[in-house]
Amino acid sequence: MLLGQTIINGLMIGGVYALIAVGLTIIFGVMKIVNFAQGEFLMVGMYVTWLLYKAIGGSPYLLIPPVIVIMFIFGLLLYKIVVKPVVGKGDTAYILLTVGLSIFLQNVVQLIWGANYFSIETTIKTEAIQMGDVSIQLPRLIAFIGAIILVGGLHLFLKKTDIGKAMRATAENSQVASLLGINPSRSFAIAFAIGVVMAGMAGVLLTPMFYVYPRVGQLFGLTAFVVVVLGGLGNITGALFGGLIIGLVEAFTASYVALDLAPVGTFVVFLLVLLLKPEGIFGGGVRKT
Amino acid sequence: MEKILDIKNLDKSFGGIHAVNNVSFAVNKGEILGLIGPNGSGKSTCVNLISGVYKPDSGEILYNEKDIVGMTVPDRANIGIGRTFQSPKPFSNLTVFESVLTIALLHNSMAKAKVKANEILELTELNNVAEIKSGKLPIEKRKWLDLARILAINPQVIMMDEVMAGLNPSEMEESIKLVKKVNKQGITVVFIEHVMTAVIKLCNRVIVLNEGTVLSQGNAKEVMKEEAVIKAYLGGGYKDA
Amino acid sequence: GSEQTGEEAEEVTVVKIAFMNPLSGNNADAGQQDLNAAELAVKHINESGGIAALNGALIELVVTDTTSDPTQAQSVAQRVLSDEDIVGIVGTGISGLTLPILPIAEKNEVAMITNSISNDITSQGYRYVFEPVPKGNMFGETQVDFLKALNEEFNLGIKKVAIVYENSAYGVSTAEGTKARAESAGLEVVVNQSYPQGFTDASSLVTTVKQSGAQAIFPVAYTTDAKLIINTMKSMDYNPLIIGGGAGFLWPAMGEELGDNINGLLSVASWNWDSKNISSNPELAKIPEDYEAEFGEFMTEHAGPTYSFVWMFKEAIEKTGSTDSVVIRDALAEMTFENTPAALMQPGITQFGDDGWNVKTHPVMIQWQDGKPRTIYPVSDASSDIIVD
Amino acid sequence: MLNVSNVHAGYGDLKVLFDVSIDLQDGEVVSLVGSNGAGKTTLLRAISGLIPVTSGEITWYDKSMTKMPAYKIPELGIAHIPQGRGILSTLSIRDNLLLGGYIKSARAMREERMEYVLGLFPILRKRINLLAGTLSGGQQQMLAIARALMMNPKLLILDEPSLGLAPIIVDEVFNIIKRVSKEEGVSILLIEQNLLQALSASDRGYVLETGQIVMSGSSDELFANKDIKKAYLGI
Amino acid sequence: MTDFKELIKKQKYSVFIVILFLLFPLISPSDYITHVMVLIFLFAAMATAWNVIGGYGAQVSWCHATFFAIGAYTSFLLFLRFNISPIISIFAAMIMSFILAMIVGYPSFRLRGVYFSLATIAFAEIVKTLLLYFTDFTGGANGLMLPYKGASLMSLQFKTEIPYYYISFVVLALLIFVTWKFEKSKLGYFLKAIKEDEDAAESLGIKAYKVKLTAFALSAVMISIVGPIYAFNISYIDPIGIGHLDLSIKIGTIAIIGGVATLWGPLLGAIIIIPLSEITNALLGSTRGGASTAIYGLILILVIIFKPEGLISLFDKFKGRKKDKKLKVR
Ligand SMILES: Nc1ncnc2c1ncn2[C@@H]1O[C@H](COP(=O)(O)OP(=O)(O)OP(=O)(O)O)[C@@H](O)[C@H]1O
Ligand SMILES: Nc1ncnc2c1ncn2[C@@H]1O[C@H](COP(=O)(O)OP(=O)(O)OP(=O)(O)O)[C@@H](O)[C@H]1O
Ligand SMILES: [Mg+2]
Ligand SMILES: [Mg+2]
Repeated sequence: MLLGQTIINGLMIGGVYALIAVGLTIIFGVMKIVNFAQGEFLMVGMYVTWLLYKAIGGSPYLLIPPVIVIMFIFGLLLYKIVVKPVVGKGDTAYILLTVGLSIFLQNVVQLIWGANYFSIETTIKTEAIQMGDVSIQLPRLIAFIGAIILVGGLHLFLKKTDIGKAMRATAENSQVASLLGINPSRSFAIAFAIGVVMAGMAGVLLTPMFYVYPRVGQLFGLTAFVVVVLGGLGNITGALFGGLIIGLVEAFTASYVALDLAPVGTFVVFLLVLLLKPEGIFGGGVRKT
Repeated sequence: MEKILDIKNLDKSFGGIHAVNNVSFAVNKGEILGLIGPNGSGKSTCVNLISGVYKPDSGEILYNEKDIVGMTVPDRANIGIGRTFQSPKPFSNLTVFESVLTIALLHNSMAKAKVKANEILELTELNNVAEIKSGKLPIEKRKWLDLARILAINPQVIMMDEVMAGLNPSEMEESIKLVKKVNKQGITVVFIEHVMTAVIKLCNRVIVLNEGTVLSQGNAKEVMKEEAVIKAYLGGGYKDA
Repeated sequence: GSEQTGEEAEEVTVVKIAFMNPLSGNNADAGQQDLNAAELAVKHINESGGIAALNGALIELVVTDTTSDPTQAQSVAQRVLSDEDIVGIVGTGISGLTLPILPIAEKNEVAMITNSISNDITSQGYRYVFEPVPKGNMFGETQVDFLKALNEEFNLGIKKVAIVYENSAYGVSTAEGTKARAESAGLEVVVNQSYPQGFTDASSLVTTVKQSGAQAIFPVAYTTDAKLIINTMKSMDYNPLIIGGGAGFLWPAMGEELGDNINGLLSVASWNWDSKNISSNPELAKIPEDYEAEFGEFMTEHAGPTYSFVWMFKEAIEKTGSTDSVVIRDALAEMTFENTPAALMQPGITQFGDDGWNVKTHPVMIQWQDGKPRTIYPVSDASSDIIVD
Repeated sequence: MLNVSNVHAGYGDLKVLFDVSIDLQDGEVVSLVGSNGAGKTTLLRAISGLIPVTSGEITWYDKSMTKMPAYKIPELGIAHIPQGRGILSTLSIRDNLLLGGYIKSARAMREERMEYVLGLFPILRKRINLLAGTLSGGQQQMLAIARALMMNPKLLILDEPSLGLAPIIVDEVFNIIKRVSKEEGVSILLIEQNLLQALSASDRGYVLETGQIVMSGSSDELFANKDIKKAYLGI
Repeated sequence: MTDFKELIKKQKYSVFIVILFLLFPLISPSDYITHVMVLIFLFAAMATAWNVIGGYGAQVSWCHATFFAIGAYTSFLLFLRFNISPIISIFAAMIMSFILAMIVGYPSFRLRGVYFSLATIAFAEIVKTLLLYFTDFTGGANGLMLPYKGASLMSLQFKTEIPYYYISFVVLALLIFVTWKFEKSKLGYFLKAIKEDEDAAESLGIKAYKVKLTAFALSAVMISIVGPIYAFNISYIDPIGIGHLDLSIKIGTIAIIGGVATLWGPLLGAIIIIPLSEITNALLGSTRGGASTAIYGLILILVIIFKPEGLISLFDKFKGRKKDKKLKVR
């Protein structure tokens, strides 16, 4: 039972990690921004979910469409107002910007709604599917499936659609992209907004599991980085597998080594991957000179 | 004749692409050897293998009779193997002088390195732009700066990857003079180039690569008359070169 | 008013008490509750005529945000205490922030009354700190004693217990007490496990505990972690007796989270709004009522003590008629608070020992009933009976 | 079709172009020669909107395009192959080509165009699903040209297309340039160091020196000019 | 001639400023202000150390708080357990940091750019978790407390902030001096070349790996000196407070805001950031929680939008303008 339950535990939380990492990885992939504010985008997504839930009610999962719209607009606005002026000013500029943004969002939210913990009263949060000895928590299962759908959809979007390809082109060389008739600023804006929307989706799927409060994003920020590197920076499907692997590593460290050391397990695996396969487990290579 | 580099049965594939396929050739001390061949024939890959950027799948690279396959890129540079890149790589925010000085510092004290850097700038005629940021240099000066930096490592051999590309004929003359000047100092040169006029003016001997193998080698003018070389590389336009 | 020396250069019209608690960062939620309570206390005092001994001087609360960063907390303390008029400090509720402030309070000779429960606070030899709340290790003792009482009264036959606690100052000291007491009480501690604060998945933890066959679990957790643990236990269909270790299990948010399901949940508490000393005294019982009316939630274990701290300063000033912080400190050390708003701590009497700790107090056990925590143990403090289903 | 008049441009504080005027008619092949750093690339970048024009006017069929952002210019029918090729090495060769036909006007006939350009460069067909970054320098140049042709442009701007190409390929590239201009009536603006080849492929030429046009005329005229021979052919 | 005069003039300024700094505690209105100055010096010193690898090498490290914490813990533990003076244990701290820097740097410098940054985050988290886990040794989450045992230089404890002021001033001066030396050293030149183009540098014989590792170790050792001073000043340490990513980010932020890869940038950054957080806290801390920190975040964003190259560049402009003016006068 322990083994089975551990695997399930790992996969389920892994799906959650993938959800958060995928937004991070697309923003990095296209804009080369290491986004320290991704956790806060998640937090905003959870507040949006919570506010809508208070206003409308029903099942939180039905709020996905309005949350997508709101988060997309929020992403576009953020891009226009704060990110765009910094584009092309270097890595350190992005670092400061996103760090500043993360501090700002966290505290503005606190200023408005206080440091309180909110939650939504859905019965689903304690429901589970029982398979013999092993139980699967329903919200986590939904988040897991949601992660797979979102990652798959995003992957297809980038690989198959023209906008997706245009975004990848911009990612590599925005000047060249513009010579092909691609508006780089639009690609960036869309990539950024998609990254924010992904965080928003994660927000919907996580709201049944976690309290909504200003620092909730911090719970995931670091793990998301690890997942992204593991999957290969900018690699969408990699983020999914990276998430699952980290989930499993954490669950196994927790069950078989020591619960306290679960983060150590994660980060040790991370360092090992960096050492042995720095382009990420799923990364490919491009010639050097 | 003494061989400075002796390449034996070198092999390198990338995925399904066999970029260098059982290539063997030697570079003699003091010569200017031309390495030519169609695009994608493996010239840059050879340079990368010799300078250590890539590890060969198999084969030997002897430098002064010593196998250097296991050595790192900087170690190879430190024993005298220099190379330029197909597109120049300046230290953009350092001045021309600082760029050369930095490399000279590898082998000299600060005081000596300064003297040496100035000597090299003199030689490469960069002394009038010494205080300009390298990133601000025009293309051909960047190529010269690349060369200047290499001279600071006390090279025995320099592999030049398309240093003439993008130069107009008169600029090319200048560069050819410079390469000759460098060679006169006793430095062996491996010269990769598509501009045949430069190859003919500079090289005593050429090696022609094609699809990762050695197609032909020998005296530059003679090789260029070979049917196979014309067919694979030169095309009709150069029959009369 | 006692010694009115007409020569006093100027009459005191305001008395400044510094409020130091985290209003931003990790611990902002607790800090906000503290602030609500302190402001309410000031309001109550000022509305009822201020400090009589100083001719009705009013209390001014100098509110500061220590943030959740110890460095910042220290420099905030330095800044605030460079104002010579500060007569005392209320705060903080977080040991990690209180500890760096202590030396500053000591240097400036201003007394601090804190509701952090760490054992370290009064063991450093500082003279200017007072800790009216029970100490961390006492919580475990109360929990175990309570379990023993339950076992006897309802014949539960609980032998195997699990202790799980967050790896924080608070969690560690509480769990230490629980473990020691449980072992000496002949219980078998089958799991004694800490977990990283702010974890995202309680599944592994609950799996371990479930496997151990523990019949009762003592979880020490803050809000988010508590939510995870409770929900995960429910969904894994594991329903042992839960005796919470305070904090997250007492948060109003927990009540909202679980809705009706919260009722029946047990926890230890450093203070509760309806302990007998309060509920049996109409004057005092009004305080939690006012608080609830004003802030929309019941008075929490952070808020209650903080409210009384302001009153302790008030009474010390009344007694001495002085605004000298050293004099006030000495008064606090000697006074006994009883039957006043300064004595909200159970069992209704507060008195500091040599180290500054309140020798009279002890934790209580609560049970959530009708969406609020009610005091059920020890019997002398209980205002409600335990409900078993 | 294209008219550049009195243009000044540069990079930040660095002024590169001074009062440059050139024009180009439908179907013409015009080359731009000049020594390194003369500003040829800069002029092309100004036309394509990659750098702002500080003063002067650029028009396309008499409509101003001076202030147009770079990404709108391909819609006009101008394809620019930048110096250094600008292939997208992390995308497959197929995706590079498809993006060549990204603009609205080209999207409908992407499939046909693809067949056409793959016919011109068979090596690309062989590697169509590989990442463009795995191509050698010369192969990348071919990809760049093929990609520009995907746009079905009216004007093709080429910045040193023979750079780093094997002689046989250079011949091929020039043949293709000629073919494209003949078969499709595409106008071509060409920078080339190899004066001989450049002028033999073009109708007219401009000589740019330190940011100014110093000479212009038909290819034959320029070719006959002694100064030019001396400067660019070393004769 | 004019050059010489200008030089003297410049020197005059810096001599004046140094004297001002030395006399400051005497005119300081309160211990609090002095304490803020101490914080400025300490954070400037940390940012200066960070700048060596993060600025000159553009290898952005997010584990500098960890080396700082190593310094703090080493000195604390040696003092609490064995009564060894921090003045001596500072050297132990430096050695510890050096060893750890090697352990982190060894794997992570095989990677370039952002990978290194992320590896440092992982390392920082591991150390933080271990500090929390080995409770018996480190005090775990409870942290370690230093009881005040009377003023003494050997135990770095004083009744007022003034001695700390001078100590931290000296530490800052020392680290700036080391950086200045480093800028002009072979190591400095090599690192700058690597920052510009690592492939080129390697092909010319610069052992990028070794150079980065050395600079990283130097930077780690530099910051570990600050740890003990800070810890003894604040007399309380815990893993979350000083080993957290937030602190590393703050250190990096200070250097970036001031201006990376410049000698004075980190000091300027600290002069701005530290009082800024104090002022926003003082003005807005008493209002509803969050306001002061939100403003602080907002200011970071604004600075980066309007001055991404760091505020030190303001001085460049100032200098430039002065020159221009002179030219016009002539
Ligand atoms: N890192 C790499 N990954 C994949 N393929 C590569 C890589 N490097 C080189 N190749 C392939 O190896 C072959 C040889 O390339 P190389 O760069 O050596 O050619 P070259 O002779 O220098 O050509 P050019 O004259 O065009 O520069 C080419 O087919 C190229 O696509
Ligand atoms: N991105 C840039 N930033 C700053 N200066 C630049 C930039 N690009 C080019 N320059 C400068 O502008 C001037 C003209 O450069 P340009 O590239 O237009 O010359 P060119 O005639 O195309 O030369 P080449 O034959 O070398 O390609 C040169 O002095 C060059 O150093
Ligand atoms: Mg090549
Ligand atoms: Mg050019």
